Amino acid sequence: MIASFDAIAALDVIEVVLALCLTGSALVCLFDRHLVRACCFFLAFAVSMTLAWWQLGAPWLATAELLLGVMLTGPCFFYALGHLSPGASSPLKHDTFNEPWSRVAMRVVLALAWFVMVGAAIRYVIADMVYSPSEHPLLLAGVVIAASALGAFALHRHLLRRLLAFNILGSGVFMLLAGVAGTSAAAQALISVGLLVAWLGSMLGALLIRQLLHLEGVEALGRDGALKERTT
Amino acid sequence: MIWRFGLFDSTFEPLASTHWALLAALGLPLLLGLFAALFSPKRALPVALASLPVLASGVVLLAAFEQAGLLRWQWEIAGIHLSLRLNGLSVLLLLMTQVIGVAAALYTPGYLRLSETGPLARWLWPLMGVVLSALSLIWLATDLLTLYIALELMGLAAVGMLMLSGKVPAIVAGMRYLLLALVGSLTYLLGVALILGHWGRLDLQGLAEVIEPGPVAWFAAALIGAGLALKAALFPLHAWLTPVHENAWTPVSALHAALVIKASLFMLLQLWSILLPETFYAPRVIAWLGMLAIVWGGLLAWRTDSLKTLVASSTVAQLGYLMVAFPLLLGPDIAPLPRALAWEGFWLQLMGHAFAKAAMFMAAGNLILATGESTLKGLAGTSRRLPLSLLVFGIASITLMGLPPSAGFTAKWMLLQAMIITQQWWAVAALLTGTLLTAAYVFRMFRYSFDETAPRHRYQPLAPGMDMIALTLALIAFALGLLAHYPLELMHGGSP
Amino acid sequence: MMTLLLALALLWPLGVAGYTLWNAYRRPATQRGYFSLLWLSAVWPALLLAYAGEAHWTINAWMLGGEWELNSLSRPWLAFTALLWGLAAFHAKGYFAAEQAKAQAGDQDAQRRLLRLALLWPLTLLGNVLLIIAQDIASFYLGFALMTFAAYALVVHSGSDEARLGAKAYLILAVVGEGLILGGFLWAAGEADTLTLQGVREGILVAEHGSWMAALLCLGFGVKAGVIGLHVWLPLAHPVAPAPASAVLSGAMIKAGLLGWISVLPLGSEQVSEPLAQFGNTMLIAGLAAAFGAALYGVFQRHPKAVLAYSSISQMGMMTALVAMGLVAPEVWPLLWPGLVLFAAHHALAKGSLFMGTSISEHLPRWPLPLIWALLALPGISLAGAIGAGMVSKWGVKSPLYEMHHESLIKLLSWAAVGTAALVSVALWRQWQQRHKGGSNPEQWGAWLVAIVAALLTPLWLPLPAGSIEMPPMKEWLGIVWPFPVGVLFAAIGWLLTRPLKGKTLPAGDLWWLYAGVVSAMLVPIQAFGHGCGRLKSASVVTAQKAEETLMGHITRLLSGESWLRHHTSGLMMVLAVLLAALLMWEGQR
Amino acid sequence: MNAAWLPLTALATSLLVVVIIFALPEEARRLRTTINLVAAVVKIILVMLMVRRVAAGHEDIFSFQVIGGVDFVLRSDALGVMFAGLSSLLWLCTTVYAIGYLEGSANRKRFFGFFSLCVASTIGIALADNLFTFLIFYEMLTLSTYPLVVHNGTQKALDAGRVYLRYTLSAGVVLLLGAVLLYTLTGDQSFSSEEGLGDYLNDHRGLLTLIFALLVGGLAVKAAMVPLHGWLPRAMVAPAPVSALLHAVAVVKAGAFGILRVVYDLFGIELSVELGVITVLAVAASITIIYGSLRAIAQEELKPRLAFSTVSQVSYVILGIGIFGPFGTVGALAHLLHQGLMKVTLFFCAGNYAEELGIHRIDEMDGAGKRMPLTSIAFTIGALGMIGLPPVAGFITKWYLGVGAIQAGMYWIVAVLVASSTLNAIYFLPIVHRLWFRLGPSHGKGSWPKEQRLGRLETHGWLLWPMVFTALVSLGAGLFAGLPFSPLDWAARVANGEYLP
Repeated sequence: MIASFDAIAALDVIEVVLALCLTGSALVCLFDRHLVRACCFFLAFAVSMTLAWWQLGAPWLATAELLLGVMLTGPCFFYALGHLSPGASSPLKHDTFNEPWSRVAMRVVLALAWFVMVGAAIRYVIADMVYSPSEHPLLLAGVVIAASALGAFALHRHLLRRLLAFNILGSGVFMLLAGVAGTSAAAQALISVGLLVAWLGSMLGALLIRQLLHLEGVEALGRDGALKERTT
Repeated sequence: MIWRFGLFDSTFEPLASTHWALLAALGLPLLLGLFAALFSPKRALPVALASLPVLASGVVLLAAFEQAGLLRWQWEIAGIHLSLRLNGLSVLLLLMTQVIGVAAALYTPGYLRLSETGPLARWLWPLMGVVLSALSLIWLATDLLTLYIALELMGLAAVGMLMLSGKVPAIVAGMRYLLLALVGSLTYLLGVALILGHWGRLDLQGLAEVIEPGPVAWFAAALIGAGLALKAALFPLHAWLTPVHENAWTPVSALHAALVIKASLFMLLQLWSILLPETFYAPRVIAWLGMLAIVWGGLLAWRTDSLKTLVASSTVAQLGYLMVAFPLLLGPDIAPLPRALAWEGFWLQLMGHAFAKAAMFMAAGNLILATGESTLKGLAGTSRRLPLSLLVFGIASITLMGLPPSAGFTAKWMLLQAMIITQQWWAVAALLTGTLLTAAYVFRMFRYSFDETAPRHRYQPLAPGMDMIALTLALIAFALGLLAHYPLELMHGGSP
Repeated sequence: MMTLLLALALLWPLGVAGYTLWNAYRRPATQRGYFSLLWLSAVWPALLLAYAGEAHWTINAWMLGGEWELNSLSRPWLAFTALLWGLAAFHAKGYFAAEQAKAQAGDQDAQRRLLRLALLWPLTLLGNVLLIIAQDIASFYLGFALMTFAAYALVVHSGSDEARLGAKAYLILAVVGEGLILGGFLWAAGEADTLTLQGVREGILVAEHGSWMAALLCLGFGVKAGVIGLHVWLPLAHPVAPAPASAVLSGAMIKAGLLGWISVLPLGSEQVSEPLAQFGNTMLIAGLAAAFGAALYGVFQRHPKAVLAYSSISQMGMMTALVAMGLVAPEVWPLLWPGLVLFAAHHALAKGSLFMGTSISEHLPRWPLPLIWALLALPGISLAGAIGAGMVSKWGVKSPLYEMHHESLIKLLSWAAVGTAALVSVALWRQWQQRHKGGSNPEQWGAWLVAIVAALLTPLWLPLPAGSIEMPPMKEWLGIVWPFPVGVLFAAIGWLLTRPLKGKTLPAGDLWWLYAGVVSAMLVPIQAFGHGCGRLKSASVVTAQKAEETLMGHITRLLSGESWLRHHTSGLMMVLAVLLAALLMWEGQR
Repeated sequence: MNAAWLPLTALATSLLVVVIIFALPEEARRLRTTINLVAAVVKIILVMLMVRRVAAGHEDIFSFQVIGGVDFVLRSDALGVMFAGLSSLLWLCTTVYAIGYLEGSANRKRFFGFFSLCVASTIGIALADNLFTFLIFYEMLTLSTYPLVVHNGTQKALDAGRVYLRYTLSAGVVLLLGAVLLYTLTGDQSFSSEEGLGDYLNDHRGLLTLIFALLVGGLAVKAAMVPLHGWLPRAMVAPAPVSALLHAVAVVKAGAFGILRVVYDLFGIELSVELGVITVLAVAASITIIYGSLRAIAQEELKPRLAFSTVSQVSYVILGIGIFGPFGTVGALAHLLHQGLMKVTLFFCAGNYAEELGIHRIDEMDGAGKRMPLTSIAFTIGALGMIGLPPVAGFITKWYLGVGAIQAGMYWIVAVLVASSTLNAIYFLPIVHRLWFRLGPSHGKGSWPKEQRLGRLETHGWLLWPMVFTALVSLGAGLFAGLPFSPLDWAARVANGEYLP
């Protein structure tokens, strides 16, 4: 381990870049109101994840991410947007739901708290992280992604964006898992299951979004956040 | 506390027949579900025939446990340890799952035929199979990975089932449930990640030995707790539950309310008893939330106008009873007697509620199906025309109210006794208030049904047996009250 | 044999009542006779029983344990009671002949009234008989209550407004009386742990609050016996009741109260305590007050039956005083009681015949009027003690009092007899004023005549212990007879003095009107209070409903929080996780 | 020799009937009637068997374990058999009556089903040997009476049902709390255990008092003690057989019986005296007696007046408990039976008037004695009994209560008794007067509110004979109180068991 210090240093750069890529694409994906762009950034995020898995020495996970994340989950979103099925009416473009600022502020606070909590937890698991936080850029990125994704999930009303946020959150959690537990067989198994579930969930979600659009129109997608709910 | 969950070494190896029974219990529901998707059954008889081996497997496992005590299975596949155990509790829960599952399956053909459910109906069978298999797995699994897999399987399948009715409100509610369930399990996974990172293992028995109180355990417990609380619809994270049930098909609601949310609660208790054996405040937080849940759920059910919302909201309140018992199960310095009482009361309440709630959903579904109205006002005069459905509803609600001689009563008795011994007067008050609130909403419903003055329109006749299935479940819940000794004895059995 | 007779005596009236009922349902109204021979025979077995000798029965299965006895006291009592009932029944047959004819002609009202009377008459009689032979509290109370409540029909018979008022007064006081008796019995029997009258007597004697128990019981029985203050029903009920009913009411049933006193008071016992003797004095004074007060008030009555009722009160007052002597001077009692019984028996029949006489004067038979009035006057003269049995009975109570030197009481009693004489003469005078032609039936006057004879000859047939009664010696005659002429004189003087009043009289029932006024005045605030309570209740109901509505509103508003919870579920999940973590850390770090 | 099957069969008879009735179709009128009657007769035979065995000194026990430390126990002891006898006898009468009463009306299956369940619950209450078992049947009774109260399905009936449940379920909760507190303190405490709770007196005086208050408070609601009586007059909207059963046997008596059990068998009378709760009970009962009578006077309708009379009369039982000494106990126990007989008669009569003539208000009863003589005679007997006049059974209990009170030195109770008798007379005698002495429609004055000719006699035979029977029995119970196996005799037997070791 000590012998390959250089390699680590070199890797570090790559990891940092990757971490930045991941964080950046995740944040754009989470907070861009332009839905198509957000989905594109999700693809970018998924690709970065694949690279990150590769970088962490988990080729199996990289494959899974490529297959499930990039090739299967990504298209789900485009399907939901109405870009894949030719007959689909009025593809979604923008998230038009506006949140009151109090809600935003609350979610920011929550996300920060969550960030602190997850960070603290990670710090206790990996005791040396206190001394060299920068040595684990991916882990840090994971914490940031997880916290901001959960915040975004709680914030958004648009179902598609929540779906996106969930996926990003999932990836963040997988990243943290890999970060704290390494790439042991158990961790890999957990992550693979998680990826599979994420894909299934996204697919189901995309189907439902399409169905909702078909039945009720765009407004139905934000109903969850509206304070007045139509009683059925 | 750990031994109560059967996390210790077994004395005997399982026999070959037990292996087969295990396989059948875990796999058959899934297989049969797929099979039924191909040849969707129109009558209850084939379903009954098909479910016989499932029930038989449960009985064989029960017999095996009675003979040999705790049984364990362990496999290692590609470096991953998977382990199962069969103790009294899991046998009981397994049997409960099978009985309720079979009842729901038997109920389904009639329901589908009468309610003209459309092409999606075919999907119900496999999803049901998945849910039942996953549930069985959850009761048996003793490593976090298996639990996670089963949890996710169950969650996704449950979401799918709930949305099959295809109506807009169902989809909106289902979508919310889907997202929340997924996020909940991710939170759970994050907790698991901390555990795996710190102790490097996932099997519960091993973890129970190595885990000691510390920040990691606490953070993991908090994350797991929050995630599973969301999935188990514990107050205040319950709000997704009512709309989901309101719009789902009856057998699906029955399965979901009776079993699915219980699985998350089961896991929560199991994992917390490993992670937080000596914590004082966290169980109390849950208990306080439970008190609120009792009141809140009761009020919701009391003021609602829709029958299914009533039934669903009552689930929230009933979960409150279970939550209130947390400080008696977890925490330092609990004398053995109240702990044993609370433990038994907890599971009896859980089982009683599962049976009763399934029966209640079916009865409510029958009433709605027959009257064609889903509001309480629409029930006017049903006491004359649909006495049996109403009777089932009544018997089930006796369990929910905790009136004797139902399981709910016996469970409440034990919980009260434990609470009084440990001097938790607030919990006592909450439990008693819960009884009154439950009575309030149940009899509000009966008040409408006994109204003879309202004009009455035509009733749709029900398929044969639909009421009888519900009645059977309700009677099981009822009988568990007086015959509680045997199942509770079973839970004692196999202690080291 | 005796037992058979007893059973017959008790069951026969019951059977008669049953037969009457059966008859009423079986026979058409036009042929229905209410006063058949069977009906007349209701009391005959009881009369036979009285002469059959002494006997004692114990019946464990009966209520709280039956103790029945025919002894030296109850035999004569039963004899005169049964005789009077029998005669009154005959009289009734004649008295109601016209009404029965109306009933047979199809008057439904008359049918109803006659049926009621014919049905309840034997029951009243049964109660009276039972209470005489009963020696245990339960039977006695049963007999008393049965007689009291069944007699309501006798009083209310005519159904007129006055009858209803009289019946109302009767019933109200009867209920009050029953309550007092029950209280007294419970108290006394509870202290002494007994079920028999004998036990009660002994209990009262030794109990700490014996005098209070005695007071309760005396007041309770006093309602029947017309003790002053509780007598008000008598002058209201008697004038309106049919003559035979008045006869038994005043002759037999009023004596039940007296018998009650004799049964429960420890009369003649040597160890009478100081308070009990004190109570005896009070009773003595009350008795004398009744004797004089009733006479004074009674002479101003218009209605002959009201006058007779006051006469009864007056007579009962005398008997009260005599009973009280049993407490005040116990040593006199063994000698006194046969005289008292004779006095009661004679009064019963005399008063009975007087009351029957009122019906004769209203339906005068075609006899010479002087004869009739002479006959009418005979029992009255006897009652005043001037002739016949009256004289004997007066001597019967006088001589023991002489022997024990209670001259003052004798004097007072003599003056009371003056009152009696005055009352009787006023009654006769009023009868003369209100006489009517219209023949009487043979049963009517036959029974009346027999009653007069029986009254005059009471000592001859009354089965008293041998030798307990003797004729007054000749030298005492004057002392016994003088009140009668004096009384007649007084009456005449009184009449002369009150002539300027032009027939204005005092209302019958004296104190009743005072009571009624007081009670209705008391009811006003009670009613106001009741109304107030009602208003308070409705106000609180309204308030409660309003509060409930407000509460429901609050709850509904609160429950809209559910959708807030729904929209913030994920946020709440985050909060919960952070909270749990913070809590666990905090606890762990402490 | 323990005949465990006996109490179990007695209970199962009615439960089985419930199941069968619910399984039968609504139209199977004849079969249902037959089953009902056969079961009622069988039950009486079984109870008579129990009476014989208890008289011979056997107490049959049936038990099994429910959970650790809590057993389900049925035991036929003298007190329980007494109550069981009452309820089985009156079940037969009320069933016969109900068959006639509900002739041709709807929902008869439901009615008879819950009716039988109600009676099964009373039998269970009677035979329960510990608080847990008692509680089971007590709550079962609450639930099974609700459908009977709201049977008519009118707005008024439904409201009454709601009020009924509010009271009884809240009481059930209080009772449950008391029971659990007791169990945590003492464990499973059989009603038949000799030692009572005396051992706990020194250390847990306050707690014992609290438990007593909770238990009795919970039971007092069903026993309709002021101020917890509000449900009873409102529950009068139920059909007459229900009122008869509710008021005479099932509900109010269950409450009173429960208090009997708590005081005599659970705490033991000595302990209760020691705790000083007895006097409180007597005072509360006295207040109830007077208040109920006063309210009864103010009622203008027949059934509410009877209901308030019940409020007043049932508290005689409690009063008897409150009097320490064998006489008070005998009075309480005997009144449990006597009041049942008399009140059931009165309600039968009220039902007959309502059915045959449409009479609900008291001022409509003028002259009804001519039109319905047997009913009116029965009513008169019942009313006189309520007043406490001999020879009706009411006198016997009043006597024992009064004597008991004197012997216990509670003189004021006699005043209460006398006042109550007078008040009873004030509200019953006018009715009797109206029946017999007023002119009414049967004398050609006005007309009955809603006259029906239900039968060849004055009304339907099914309605008539049970009433005549209960009237005769309540008369006989007073007249021949000294006979062996009469209510009084049996009550004395129970009281002997209580006071003599």
